[in-house]
Amino acid sequence: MFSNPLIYFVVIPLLMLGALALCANIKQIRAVAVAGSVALMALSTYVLLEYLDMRAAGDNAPMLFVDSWQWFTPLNIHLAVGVDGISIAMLVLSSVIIFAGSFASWQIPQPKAFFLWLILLSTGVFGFFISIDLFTMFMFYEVALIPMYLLIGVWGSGNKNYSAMKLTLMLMGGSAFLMLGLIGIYYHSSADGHLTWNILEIARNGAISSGWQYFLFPMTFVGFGVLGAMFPFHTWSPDGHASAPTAVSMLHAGVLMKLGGYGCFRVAIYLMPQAANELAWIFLILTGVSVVYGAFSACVQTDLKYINAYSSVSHCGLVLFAILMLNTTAMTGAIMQMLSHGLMTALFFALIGMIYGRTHTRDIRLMGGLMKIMPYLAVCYVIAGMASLGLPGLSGFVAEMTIFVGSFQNADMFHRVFTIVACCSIVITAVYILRVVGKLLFGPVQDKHHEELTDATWWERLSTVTLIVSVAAIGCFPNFFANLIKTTFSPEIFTVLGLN
Amino acid sequence: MDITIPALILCLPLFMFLLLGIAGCKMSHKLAGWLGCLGMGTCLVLSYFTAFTYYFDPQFVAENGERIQHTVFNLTWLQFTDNLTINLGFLLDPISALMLVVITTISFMVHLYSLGYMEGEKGFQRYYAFLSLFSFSMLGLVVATNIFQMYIFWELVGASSYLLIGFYYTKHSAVSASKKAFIVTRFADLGFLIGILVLSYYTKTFDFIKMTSDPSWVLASTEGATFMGASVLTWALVLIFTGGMGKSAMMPLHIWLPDAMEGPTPVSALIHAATMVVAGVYLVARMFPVYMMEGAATMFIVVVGAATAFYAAMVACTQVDIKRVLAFSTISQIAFMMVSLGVASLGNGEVSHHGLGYMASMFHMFTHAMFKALLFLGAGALIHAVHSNDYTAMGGLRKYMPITHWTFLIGCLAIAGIPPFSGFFSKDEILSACYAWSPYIGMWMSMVAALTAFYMFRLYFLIFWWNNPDYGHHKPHEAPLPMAIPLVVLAAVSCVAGFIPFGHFVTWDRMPYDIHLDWTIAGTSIVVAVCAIALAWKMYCKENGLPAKFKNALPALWDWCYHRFYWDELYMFITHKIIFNGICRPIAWFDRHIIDGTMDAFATVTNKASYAIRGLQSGQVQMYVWVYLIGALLLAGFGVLCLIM
Amino acid sequence: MDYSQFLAMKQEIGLLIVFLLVFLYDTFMPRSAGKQLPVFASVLMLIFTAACCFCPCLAGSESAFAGMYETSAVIAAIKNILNIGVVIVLIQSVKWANSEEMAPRRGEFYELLLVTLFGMYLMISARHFLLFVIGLESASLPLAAMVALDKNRYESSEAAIKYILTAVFSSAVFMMGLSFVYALSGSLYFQNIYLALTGQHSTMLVLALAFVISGVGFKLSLVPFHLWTADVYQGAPTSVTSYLSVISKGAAAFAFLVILCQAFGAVYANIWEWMLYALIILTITVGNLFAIRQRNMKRFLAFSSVSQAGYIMLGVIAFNAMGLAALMYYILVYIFSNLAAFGVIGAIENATGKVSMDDYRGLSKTNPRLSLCMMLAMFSLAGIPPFAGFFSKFFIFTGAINQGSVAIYVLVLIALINTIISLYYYLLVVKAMYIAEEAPVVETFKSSCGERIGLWITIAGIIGLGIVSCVYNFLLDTTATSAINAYFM
Amino acid sequence: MNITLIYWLIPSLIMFCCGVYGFITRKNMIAMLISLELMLNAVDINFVLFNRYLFPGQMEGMFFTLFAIAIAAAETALAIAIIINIFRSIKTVDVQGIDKMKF
Amino acid sequence: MESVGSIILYVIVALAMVTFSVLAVTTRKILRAATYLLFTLFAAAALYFMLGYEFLGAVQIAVYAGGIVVLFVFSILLTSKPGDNSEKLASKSKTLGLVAALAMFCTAGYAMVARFMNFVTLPEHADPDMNLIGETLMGTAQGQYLLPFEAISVLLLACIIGGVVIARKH
Repeated sequence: MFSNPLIYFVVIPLLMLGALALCANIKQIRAVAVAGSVALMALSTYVLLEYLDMRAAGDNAPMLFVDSWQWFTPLNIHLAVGVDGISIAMLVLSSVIIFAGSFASWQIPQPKAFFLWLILLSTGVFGFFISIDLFTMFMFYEVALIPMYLLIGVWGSGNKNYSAMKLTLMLMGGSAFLMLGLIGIYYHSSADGHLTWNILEIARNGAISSGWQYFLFPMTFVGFGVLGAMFPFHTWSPDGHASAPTAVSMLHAGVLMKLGGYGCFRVAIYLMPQAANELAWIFLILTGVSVVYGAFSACVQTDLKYINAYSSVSHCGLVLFAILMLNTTAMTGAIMQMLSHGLMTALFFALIGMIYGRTHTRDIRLMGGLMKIMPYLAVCYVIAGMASLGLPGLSGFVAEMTIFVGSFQNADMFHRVFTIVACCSIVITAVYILRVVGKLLFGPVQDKHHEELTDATWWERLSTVTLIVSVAAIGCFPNFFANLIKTTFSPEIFTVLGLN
Repeated sequence: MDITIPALILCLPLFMFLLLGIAGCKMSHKLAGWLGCLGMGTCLVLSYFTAFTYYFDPQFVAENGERIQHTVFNLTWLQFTDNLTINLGFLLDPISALMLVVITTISFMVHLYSLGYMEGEKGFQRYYAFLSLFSFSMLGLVVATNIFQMYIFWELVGASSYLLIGFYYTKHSAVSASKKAFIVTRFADLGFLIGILVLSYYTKTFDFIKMTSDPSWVLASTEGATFMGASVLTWALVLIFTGGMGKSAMMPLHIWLPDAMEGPTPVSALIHAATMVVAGVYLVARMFPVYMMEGAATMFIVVVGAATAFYAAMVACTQVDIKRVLAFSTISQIAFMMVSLGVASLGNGEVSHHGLGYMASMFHMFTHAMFKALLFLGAGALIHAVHSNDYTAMGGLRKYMPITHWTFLIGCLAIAGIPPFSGFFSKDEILSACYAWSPYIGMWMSMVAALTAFYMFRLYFLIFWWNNPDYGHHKPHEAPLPMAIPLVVLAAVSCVAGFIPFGHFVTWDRMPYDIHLDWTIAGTSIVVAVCAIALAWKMYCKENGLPAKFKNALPALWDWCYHRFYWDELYMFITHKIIFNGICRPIAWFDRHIIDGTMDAFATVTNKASYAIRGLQSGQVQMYVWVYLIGALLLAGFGVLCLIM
Repeated sequence: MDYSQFLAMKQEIGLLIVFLLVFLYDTFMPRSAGKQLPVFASVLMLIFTAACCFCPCLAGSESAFAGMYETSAVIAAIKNILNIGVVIVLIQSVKWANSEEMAPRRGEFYELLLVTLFGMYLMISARHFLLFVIGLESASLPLAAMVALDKNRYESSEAAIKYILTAVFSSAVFMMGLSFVYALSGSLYFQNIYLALTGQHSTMLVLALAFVISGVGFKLSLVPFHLWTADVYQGAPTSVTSYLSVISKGAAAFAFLVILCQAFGAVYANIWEWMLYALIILTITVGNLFAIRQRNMKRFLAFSSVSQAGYIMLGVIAFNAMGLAALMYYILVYIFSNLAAFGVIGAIENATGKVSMDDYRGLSKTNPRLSLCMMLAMFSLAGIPPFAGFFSKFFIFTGAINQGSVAIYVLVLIALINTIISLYYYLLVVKAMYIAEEAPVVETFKSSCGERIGLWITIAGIIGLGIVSCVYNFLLDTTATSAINAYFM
Repeated sequence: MNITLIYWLIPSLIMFCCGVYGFITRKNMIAMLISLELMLNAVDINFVLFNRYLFPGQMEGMFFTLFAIAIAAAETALAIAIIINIFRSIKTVDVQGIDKMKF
Repeated sequence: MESVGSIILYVIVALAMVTFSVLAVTTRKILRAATYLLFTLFAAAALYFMLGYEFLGAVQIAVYAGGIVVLFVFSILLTSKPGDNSEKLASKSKTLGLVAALAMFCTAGYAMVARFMNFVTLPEHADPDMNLIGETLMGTAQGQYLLPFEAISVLLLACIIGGVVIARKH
């Protein structure tokens, strides 16, 4: 069991939990958090390199590092792990954000409990990404959701009770649909009675009849879509993000929302391609609306976190939108957008947290000219903004372009129109990003008290630099990531779809 | 060609950007400035070397005398599909070589000039970093091997322009101007992007060489696909041109350029006069063989260009801010180039008048870059001296600032089209091309040329002659050396550039071509220009009441021109009233109250229901059994119902 | 007359021996030794449970008294599950039983408890309705006395009177239904009823089923037969409440399944299937709706247990071995989760007398461990992984959907949506303990040894039962080979 | 006229319904218990009737009644004990006063 | 065709059952209610005798009439205060009670009538003798009740313990 490197993605956080429980002071807690997140980062890098090696050596299996251990034997539930390029990309993303998040919460009150929950959350996240068994996947999914309640409730700000409850309940509502969908998939997973939860086997069997696909696809897609902030189930996101503490916002927007998109792809589309093909239009409308709607809503918000949350709605809408385009290019774009959005939103939330920590307000009307006061944070903010509005050389651009080009490969009028609608978001994004940057960072200093504020500390710098470097890395060398992702689109589903 | 030098041309500015951007805050102003200049200077030398090698090395000339398009390198950057790939490459051909020269020259001049102009400014290092970034982006844009690479650098150029316009970030006007510039061009880029998507979907390529070497193939690949009555190719080309309209400030997307003058003046010279704003022209020139195939798109270009040229010229006649006058002049001149490109094609795959318009456009782009940069830098020197942008604060400056005066005059003469200054030659070619295409458009453009001469000399006289206001203690001073040198150099170039046998270097089919001055047209335009200058002299040489009279004679016209035909107000209305208040706010409201309200309503309804049924648990044991019994009976009733069903 | 048949009832006999020992101890030991009775009873019960769990000879499949009594591996398993629950209840109640005012009634508490457990055994094993009724009454009448044990509190008496009145009423209605069943089938043996009812469908049968379901539904507190639950849970001493909420409910649930499939399995389709759909939806929804507004922790858990009963019923409606296994597993997990919650409530009540949710504000600051236990219990009840509740919920849904009809998907969806509501109120407790910023109401205190051991056991169960898969695997293996499968469709 | 089963069943049902009515309406808890006895008695009668009329060859119904009588006795005894218990604490047997716990 | 005597007997017994049940639940005086209950129980016992279940009838009289009613009377005397031995019923609870009773009557009545309307008359069958009853009670075969008999003893024991623990003063 422990010869498989993937299992350590769960083991390390669990060890961290144990170590944290023994910690006595803040120094030890920080040490554990940093050591753990570094270990995770190293592990994900190792897995990435190893994966590339194996692929280069000609291993064409749909997933690598596949392993499966019996768990609930009578139900054929396994602890099954395996990764392809997409999961690895997500693992790397998660480890980077957790690393950055640990530093961003350097001075959090009640650090022990905070980190305990945070690590529990990341256990769920990692477990989700390495699982290829629907049951374990779902289990980790829920493990990742519930700590949010306490993290927001205890360490949050503003209307935190309401937000935490709303977020938890809405996400759990999504997972209610999801659970039904997953169980349904299980019961139709095989034609010959050997029911299985294993994604690969289900995909290989292709036994889910089209009638059931029509039922199960919406269930799973909506289930994951709620976490992916799909319109109209996105409203937990603004409130939730606004109330969450910095690192939680980072992790939630950066990683947790990716669970939604990843799940939509990995479960809904991968297992039920036929329904995906025929029902995609419904969700295309929803996600297409999401993209523009989120962007327009962001234009008039005054709370920094709300702006960012709505921007997330728009960007995550684009992820789902691209997934539904059902071709390799668009899906590659979707995954890249997940990476990109994860990193830059994390960056945004980190910065907002740092700014909020100094000014104690997030209302852009009450701030201004921060560039002069805290140039480092302001510059980072501009960079994040530029990434968000799709400046080439940063991650947003490559992801969006891949999506648009991919989406445009669908030749009918419906897809075209929605692609163009989605394209329009790049303008609206520019509007709200520049609006914030203009009001917040530029112009004269609004509040005289702000003039004494200090610029970033070293841990804040480390946190942001990590993220900026990652954003730039994707933006500058996109083909590496694109290939990593693209090689993993198993041809199986596309043959069913009759697509390239 | 060895890839080292072209690669260096791109990498050096990028490196300088990163160096100055990251480590700049630790450097002194001087070090940063000189580092920037050094980097750009090296780049300049390398570019000159590359351009000269390209133009004069026989290896770049094919046997039939055609200059070949040489791809120095072409690295895969991002692969979309099997066919569609973004490459980052270096395409060397006549126009890119030309642009290498133009960009590095102007950029170096501006680097140098800024040493003086920006001295002591806060954020000096940042300024140089941005300049480097801009240079990098612009160079990347012109050497793009494929349309997506162009789009990438197109965006980068836009971003660096944004950063530079907003350099004085504590000034509200600068911030909003930068925002406006970015958003307007972003909007145009949306068109560009969609155009790229459409075109690439049908042609299955982004590559310029592939598209332009055999444009009939492009036509064939889009055969039959139409949308709303127009062919897909038309749509694609018009949309791509929209991108060009945005960057090149064609009407109605021109509104950002005058505002962009909020940036430091050298920046205006570099970006908003010489290089970035001609990106649109460059784009059309790059795609020229494809545009040639599509009459409707060409027509569109000509109409937009002609309208813009006239409009901008009219507005330029009334502006007070000297940089705005120059900005409108820029718009007008770029429109000249656009028109020229448009008239170079007959729209059916044939060129008009041997493709003279193409050559003329490129020629004008070159000369205009030089003299317009000169004018802007001159204006910068003036502003530096009097600390104001308005000509009302100036007058009689020829005595105080002789170098500026003379160089500015040369610039004015060049733009007005007076021989032997460079503008004369290029503008004359454009007019020839126009007349060859259609006499009407020729006359129209001649009229704009006259207006050009008029407003430039109006400006000239108002600054350097007119009255002699009291400058108080701070007498205007001549520009310092770092500022003076670029002025002189550019003035010199403006004087001689017209004699370059341009047709030998840049033509639409890359075949050498001899320029013949059409003296009927040239003569006419000289006469017209001189008349316009004379009129300007009469009105503005000495302080008098004539301008006021004119203004009072045609108040409506003057108002409309002065207010730039109320385009800004119209945009303000659309963006604020319609988009912001009419779309964004309702959507945000809808989200909070309807969507979120629905979600909250689930909770409220649940709570209400919980409250409503609490009577069931009345605490009365008799009620309990009552409910029990009735429940059991209802259950039985339900069972019977199911049984019957 | 073969009296050796009594030997088939090994567990019942064992339990009676325990009862007898306790009874004798209580009656004949000197008063001063009374203090040791709780420990004595707990240890005795523990030994008995361990013997049952680990002695394979007890798990044989036997039928005695001409099919009136039946035992099998599955039945032994469910009895063991109940035993485990009882052991935990006993351990947790040591402090309460040793309190001053309980001194005169200490022995009776244990005797009554054991008798009710015996009644539950009979309910589970009975394959004849007369025996079942006797079991049912043994399991409910002495409980009324237990509810009334706390004589210092008026609520205790009120709860008892409400309980006994509704219980008797319910048993009257239940027996009315039985008389109909008798009229229709001519026998009270399950197997005869099964045979006689095959193919029957009349109004009388439906009515009979409705009455029978209401009678057992009363014990299970299915809506609308649940109204006594909240008042009784609130009024009864906490130890009794916890016993009532898990053991009594678990036994009733299993017995319900047995009745429905072994006696009425022939009329599953079209008749009680749909009645149960309606009941489940009502139970889950109404239970949840009431639970939202409760401030008294015991009352809150009462409604939570109502809705949990609805989930348990999903295992019945599944009508297959998987459902049965899931039901047993659910009961087991529910026992641990709920007892953890009641353990905390009991500890706090014993120490401070406070039972309101408002008193739990800021508990995490003064009693972090208790809060943690409570939180884990809440999470487990709400079905949050990696705690056992998640697994039990997942498996019960999986088992239900195994039934395969479209209606079951709809039912499960409704149940799932209801889990959101339930999550809401479980989180309210967490919120009170961890998030509320008011000053803590409950002072820091040290809970007693018994309470702590009980909590340790339950927490270990909450964490371990799910992750350690062998429990569920064992249950599913057992049920899959059980004879009861013959009754499933 | 034959006295068929239904001729007995209806009075027995009326007795049961009277029990229900009494249980729901009477305030005095002992009166409620009396009503309960009526219900139980009706059930007993039913069993006996069914046994005698429908299945005369066996005695299951009769024996059920026999045990039911015992159970009824036990129930009543316990219920009365509890009623007396509550009477001691609040000095009334009025059931409508017993609703301290509700909602 | 029944004899006139048995019809008259039926009328008397049935009428007594119905009348006394109604009276038992409607009378205001609680002690009278107990008395009416006693009469009802007697009527039931009469029915048992008529059907030939003499043993059952005897048990009915002994346990119910002799035991339970006496228990009722004692408890009534214990709990009622002089002067308030009559109770008034709220009309609301009357309506509710009526609704429940009528609903029950209609539903169950319909079910029974639908099933037994044209059903058998009393079949001829020998009355069970005491021996048989004894064996049935003590046997373990099909249809014999040793196990319930033992089980109910536990129940009764428990009820005794319960009753004692509740009722006793401390």
